[in-house]
Amino acid sequence: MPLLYPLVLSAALFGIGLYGVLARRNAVLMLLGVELMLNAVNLNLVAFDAWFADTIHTGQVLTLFTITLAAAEIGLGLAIVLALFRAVRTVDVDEVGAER
Amino acid sequence: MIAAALTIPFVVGLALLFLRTLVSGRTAAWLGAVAMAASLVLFALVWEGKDAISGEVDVEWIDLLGARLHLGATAISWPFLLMTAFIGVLCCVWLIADDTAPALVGLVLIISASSLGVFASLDFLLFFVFFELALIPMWFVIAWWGSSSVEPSAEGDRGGGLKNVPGPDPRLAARSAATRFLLFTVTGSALLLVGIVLVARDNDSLQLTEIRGGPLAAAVLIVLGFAVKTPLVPLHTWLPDAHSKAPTVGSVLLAAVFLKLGTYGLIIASSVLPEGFADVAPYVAGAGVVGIVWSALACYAQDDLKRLIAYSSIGHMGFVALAISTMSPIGIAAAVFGSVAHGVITGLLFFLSGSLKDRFGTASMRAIGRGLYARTPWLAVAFVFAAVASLGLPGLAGFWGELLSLRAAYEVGEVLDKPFAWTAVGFAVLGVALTTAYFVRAIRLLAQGEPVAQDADRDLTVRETVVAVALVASIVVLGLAPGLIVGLYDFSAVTYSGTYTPVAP
Amino acid sequence: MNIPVEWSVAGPAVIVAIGALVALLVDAFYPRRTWLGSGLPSSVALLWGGIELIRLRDDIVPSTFALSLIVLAGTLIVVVASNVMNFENAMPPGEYHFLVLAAASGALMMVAARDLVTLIVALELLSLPSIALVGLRQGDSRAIRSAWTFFLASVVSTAITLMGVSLLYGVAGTLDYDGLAAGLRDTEMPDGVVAVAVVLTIVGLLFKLGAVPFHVWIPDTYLGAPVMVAGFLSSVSKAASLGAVLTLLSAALPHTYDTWQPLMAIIAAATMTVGNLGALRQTNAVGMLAWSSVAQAGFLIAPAAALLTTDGLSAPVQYLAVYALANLVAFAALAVVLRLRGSLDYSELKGLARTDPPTGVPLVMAALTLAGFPPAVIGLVTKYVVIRPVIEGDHVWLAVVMAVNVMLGLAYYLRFVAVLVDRPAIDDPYRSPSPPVSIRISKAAVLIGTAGLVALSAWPDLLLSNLP
Amino acid sequence: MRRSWLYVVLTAALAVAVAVWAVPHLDGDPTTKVWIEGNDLLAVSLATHVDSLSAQVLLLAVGVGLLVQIYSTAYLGHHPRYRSYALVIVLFLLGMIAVVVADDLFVLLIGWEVMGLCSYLLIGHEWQTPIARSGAAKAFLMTRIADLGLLVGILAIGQTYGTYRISEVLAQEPKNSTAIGLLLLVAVVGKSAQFPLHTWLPDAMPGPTPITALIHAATMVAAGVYLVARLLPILEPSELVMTLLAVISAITMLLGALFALVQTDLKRALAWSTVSQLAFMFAALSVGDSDAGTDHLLSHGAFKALLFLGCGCVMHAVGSSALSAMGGLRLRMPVTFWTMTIGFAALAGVIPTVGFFTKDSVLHALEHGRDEGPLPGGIAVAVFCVALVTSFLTAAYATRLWLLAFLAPAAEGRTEPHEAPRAMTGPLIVLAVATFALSIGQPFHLGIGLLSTAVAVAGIGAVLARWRRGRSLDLAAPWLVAELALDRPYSRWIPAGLRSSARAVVDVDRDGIDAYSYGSASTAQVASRVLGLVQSGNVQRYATVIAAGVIVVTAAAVIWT
Repeated sequence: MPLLYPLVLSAALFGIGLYGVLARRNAVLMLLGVELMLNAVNLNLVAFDAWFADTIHTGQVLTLFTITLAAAEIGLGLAIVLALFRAVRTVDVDEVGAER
Repeated sequence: MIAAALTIPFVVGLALLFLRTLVSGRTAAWLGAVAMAASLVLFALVWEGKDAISGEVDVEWIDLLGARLHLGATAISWPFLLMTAFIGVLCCVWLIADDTAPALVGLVLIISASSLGVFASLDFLLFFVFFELALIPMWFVIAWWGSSSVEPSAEGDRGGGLKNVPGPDPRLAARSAATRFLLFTVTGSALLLVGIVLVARDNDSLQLTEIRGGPLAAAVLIVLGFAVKTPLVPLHTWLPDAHSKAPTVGSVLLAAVFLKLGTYGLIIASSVLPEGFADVAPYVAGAGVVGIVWSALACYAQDDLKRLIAYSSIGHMGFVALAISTMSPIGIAAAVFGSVAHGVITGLLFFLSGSLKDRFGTASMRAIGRGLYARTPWLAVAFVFAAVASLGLPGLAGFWGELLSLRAAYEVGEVLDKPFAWTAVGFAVLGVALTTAYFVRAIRLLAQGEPVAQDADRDLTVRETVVAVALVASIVVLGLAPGLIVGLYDFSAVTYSGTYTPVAP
Repeated sequence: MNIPVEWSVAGPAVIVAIGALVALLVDAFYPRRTWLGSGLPSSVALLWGGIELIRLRDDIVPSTFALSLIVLAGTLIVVVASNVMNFENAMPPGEYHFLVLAAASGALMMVAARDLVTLIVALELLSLPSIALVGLRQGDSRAIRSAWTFFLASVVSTAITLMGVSLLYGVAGTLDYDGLAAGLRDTEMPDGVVAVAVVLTIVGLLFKLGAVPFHVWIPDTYLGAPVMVAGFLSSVSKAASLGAVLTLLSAALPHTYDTWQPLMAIIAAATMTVGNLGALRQTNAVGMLAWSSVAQAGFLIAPAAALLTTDGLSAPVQYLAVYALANLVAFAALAVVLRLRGSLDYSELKGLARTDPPTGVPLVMAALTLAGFPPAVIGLVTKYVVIRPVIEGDHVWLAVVMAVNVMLGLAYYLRFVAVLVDRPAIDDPYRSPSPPVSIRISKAAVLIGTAGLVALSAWPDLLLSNLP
Repeated sequence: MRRSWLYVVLTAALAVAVAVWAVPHLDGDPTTKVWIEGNDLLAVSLATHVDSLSAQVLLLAVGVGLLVQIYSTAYLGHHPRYRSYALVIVLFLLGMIAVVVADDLFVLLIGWEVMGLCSYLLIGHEWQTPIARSGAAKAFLMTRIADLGLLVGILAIGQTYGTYRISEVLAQEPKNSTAIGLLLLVAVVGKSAQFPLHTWLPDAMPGPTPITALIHAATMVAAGVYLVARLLPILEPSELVMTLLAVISAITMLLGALFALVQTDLKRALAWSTVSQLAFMFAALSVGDSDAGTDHLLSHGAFKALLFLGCGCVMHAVGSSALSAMGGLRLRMPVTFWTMTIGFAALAGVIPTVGFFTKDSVLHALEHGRDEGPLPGGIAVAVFCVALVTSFLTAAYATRLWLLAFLAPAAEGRTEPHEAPRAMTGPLIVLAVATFALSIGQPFHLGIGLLSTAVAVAGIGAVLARWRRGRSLDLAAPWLVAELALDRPYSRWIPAGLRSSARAVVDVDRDGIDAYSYGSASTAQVASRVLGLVQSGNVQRYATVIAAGVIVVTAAAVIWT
């Protein structure tokens, strides 16, 4: 399989994720967008790892780390969203604007 | 000795700032005067002759950058040092009054001491540190003790008169003037810092005694930095505001000492960066000469006496800039003499206008009214004397600076080309004529005329008299014996060109 | 395949991490709800980490050593000064100290990282606790919102960085710095791809540093966060990311110098300008410091223009040391003021240097240091220090931009100073007859920091010849 | 002893000292002495040069100065500001002495400008009155502009000859005469009130009359003549300079005489007469005869001081200097009458007063100027003719003034005047004696003498004839009375131009030059506000900024690599 396919897919995923973060109003859906972006990275890493036939599998190692990090990030994110919901009773980010 | 001369006013100044609640203003001013006098005496005693670096102190400071605590008085800086200390003493004497804030005395001491530090530094970074050190105290002096008088119309003779128009809060006006002053000079000095770094890179040294040459960019930046301070047109717009809003001692220090930091810096720049400076010298000369005429015209339209004197300073500094830009020995002598003379003369003018402002609450010539000859004779006479000295009457201090400066430009060295230099001389001469015109106008408006007595008419008080007499005496002495300063520079007879290295022994 | 690892050099980070756990446990089993319970073990851990670090001095790259020292010292100040914060209500001290120390160990790892995987992990170890710290104050909707801002901006940046890292991996086939340097030198990939990879990778670090245009989160976050957390973010976190970015650029990406050098120069110029402009209109001390920290970041990355000389690496570190100290002094003093007065608006700070010299005067000194203005000579000297490599790299234009920014900066620092030393509007009504011990301790920390600044101003060599 | 005598004693001491110094040099060799050697760089040494010319001028200056000081004790002794007045006179004398004896050009310049300052202060002695204020200001400004010519001229001399010492300059071959000459011309034209800078002198008349006698007749205004006479050797080679000098002097002498003829104010008429007479001296110098010029300087100094002091006595008596207030004073003020008659005779050039002889010398020099000397022949002839016409006019106005002041019917409704006190009449007598005494040893040229006597007699006769027929002596020539509006540029145009350009400068300074600082300040404020707008608190906007930033930065990086 040419390297190009996974790369294009990854780029598309990354773009969709970014769009999700930027355009969605629902905080939970924004977190989903972040998740998509991180997975695009994972896809990239694995694809390159396979392409290089890297003996110490740096790409895969980092993928593992990234998955963990993503979990941690999402955990923290959900916690914040929860607290936010408690504080302002909405997850619509347009209404969450920080007091200025 | 030179370290002590610097430290004494610093320490006393800091002490006064922190112990301001414990001493009365009068005591503080006495203390300050004594400290400055001690400094003056020490600086006078430190002199070892014009070929040596007097009282040199050279201690390691910042190894990494090659910066050293390197102090000493040279033939160039010594007159500046004495003048600064002298003005410092007089400022303190001036403040010997009941309503003086001790903190103001402290700030005056710190400002004077940092200026002394600038002149005494032989390390470029140390020079810069002192250069900056004086700024914030000066900001406070202007912003806190400054005031904006009732200004019928600062510009021109049109109507207005004495109407007490409700204007912006005086303290705000003083403060914005102070901030303008600070931001202008800091912009300049930040550029200067970049220039210093450039020079230090090329010479691998920060010692003024070792630096020889540097890139054109460095010269441009350094000259720009000093030009703001000097100030050269068109970088001068901070000056009238700052000088006119500042309290009396603030105006005096600004005019007599601060502007000299600029001219001294230009002299230094011309000597350590000869090639680069030669390239920008025509611009310096041009700006100086334009400034002479420009400021003279501006003076002609002023009603506020302090503003007038402030503008006149720009003109005088124009002469100094013209002299420096010739890069000839005569030019250097002219610059030093012109700076010192301007220090004492404009100091006197500002002290006297301060007296007037103290009495009448304003420096507006219309509001003060005519006929001071009759109302406050000695004050008026002193003012006329100062004005006459300032317009460059031969036999008084102001003359020799201008004369030597014109001579330096006329005698054309290798730096300025002939048509340019002679055009500059022409403009400068026109400026002298205009200077006469506006001072004559000021004398007519203030000293002469049918006197209309006001309640506030009081002649000079004791402290004012002491200050005025001291300055008048120095103006006469410098006027009659210009050799006192010019004698420090003995170059072969009438030299028309040649570079000059002021700091090398 | 055997990768040699000298585990002992990780000592300080490990000690700090253990300290974090101990702090959490102490608080869990001995819930005094005060600072002492967990603050003390935290301080001990940081000190011990510092001792360990100094012991290892010869084994560590000088710049890493300096940055680690800054991180440890900065965190220690944060921990000590934090005791004025109101732990009784809503701020669980155990979690607080745990998170601070965790972030600190992340920072320590970050400056030491020589591998992008390590760097990413360290970055997250620094980021996630920081985000939690910002939102830690329970029931404070503003803090939560700040945390949300910080979080989202942070994860987006991290994702972008990871994308860059993955591309770098694709270009070079490895992620350790030496390998990357070699791989990038020999790569046959088109320059454009390499450029994209390099730029994306740097983004995450610049984000933490607060460089333009990745600075947008800073003002809101700092204003919403507890004061000392903002102090932590502006000093320790910045130190870590600066160290990381400089190491990354010089060790891993030297052969793409042409790509990132102009980028860094332009970003530096934009950062200092935008930061200073943003600060001009602030009337809140934290808001001002937030924007000023953006501007300072510009000064920090400006020497990257000449990074490939040793000077280029040491100059920002020296600048950083002074900046971090001054900033922490300022934040610590502000924390005290906030505790006493409840607000950090300029109107509230008026005359502070007269009514309460132990907090007001340090604030003045810190502001002048940040402005780079005598009497805070050290600030001026470090400005000189960062301009020097820029000049050495022949970027006179950047130096001029820096000069103009010195002026811009002075405009608002001076305003702040003027507020502090102004005549107080009314007699100080806040002075309590005997301040609680916690305030005394914080004030002591502030004064020690100020003494450091004064000492450095008198003798800058103390810093300059002892940091690499 | 009244305190005012203190200043007389001071002046007398000065006069005696100067006399002791100067008298031996009257016929002696020129002596140059360096008192203080100058610094190399400054090149100003305190050096003096005394020859017979300078000795004579010195004696004239201190003599008239002493007489004026004595005169002033009575004239102004009770004035509240007598002290400053008397001291300024002493300062003035010092300045004049410096000019006369200086060998160093800078010392000369110092004296030169000190005189200008003293003139300013003394004209403005009655500073309450607007007329004195403006007269003083005008005098100071116009002479100072001229002084700048001298300043640059001195620089030019130094540049050309490599020295600022007059004796050393004169010892060299003349060089660069035209440039130096033109600059010095500016100086002397201003100081000696020659066309076109002549209008300040009549306007200086609000000054106290003794001052007019001293400064604006005998000494300061004559310093220009003295300077040209001293430096004549280096100016002479330039035909342009000498021609210009001749033309200026011709115009000035004619204008001065014409204006003097129509004045209704005695003092102002005398002032115009001074202008005219100074031009006479310059005319002599322009043909290269410095002796004739300086002789006339001395004689004019004596008789014009006499006339002004006499005028002061009259003013003292009638309280005004307007001719209409006078008349019929012959019997009331005999001493003044007779001494002033002698003065007028000298002015008109009646033998045997000194005025006759020195004017004779000038005319003689001019006549010879056609054949020899630096001037082109035609110009010399023209100047000679103008000088004859001026002699005629001079005799006419002298006679007119004499008649109107003393012999005309007394003005109506005035209190009876009385003779001035002795302190005032004494100096008049001394000067009257001098007017005759100075004649001794003057050269005499028969042909010219006859011609000039004829011209003078014609002038006197014309006026007398008119007087006898009872016709008014006021000429109906409004354009002459208005002095040809030559003052308008100085009194209206230049001040107006200065005011409006000053206003323009202030406006430009505030709104133009300062725009950059205000502009950048407000730009910064606006930028700051814009940045604030971005900080809306909306997280997605932040994320968008970051994403956009990444894209821009990446694109930029891709483009330039």
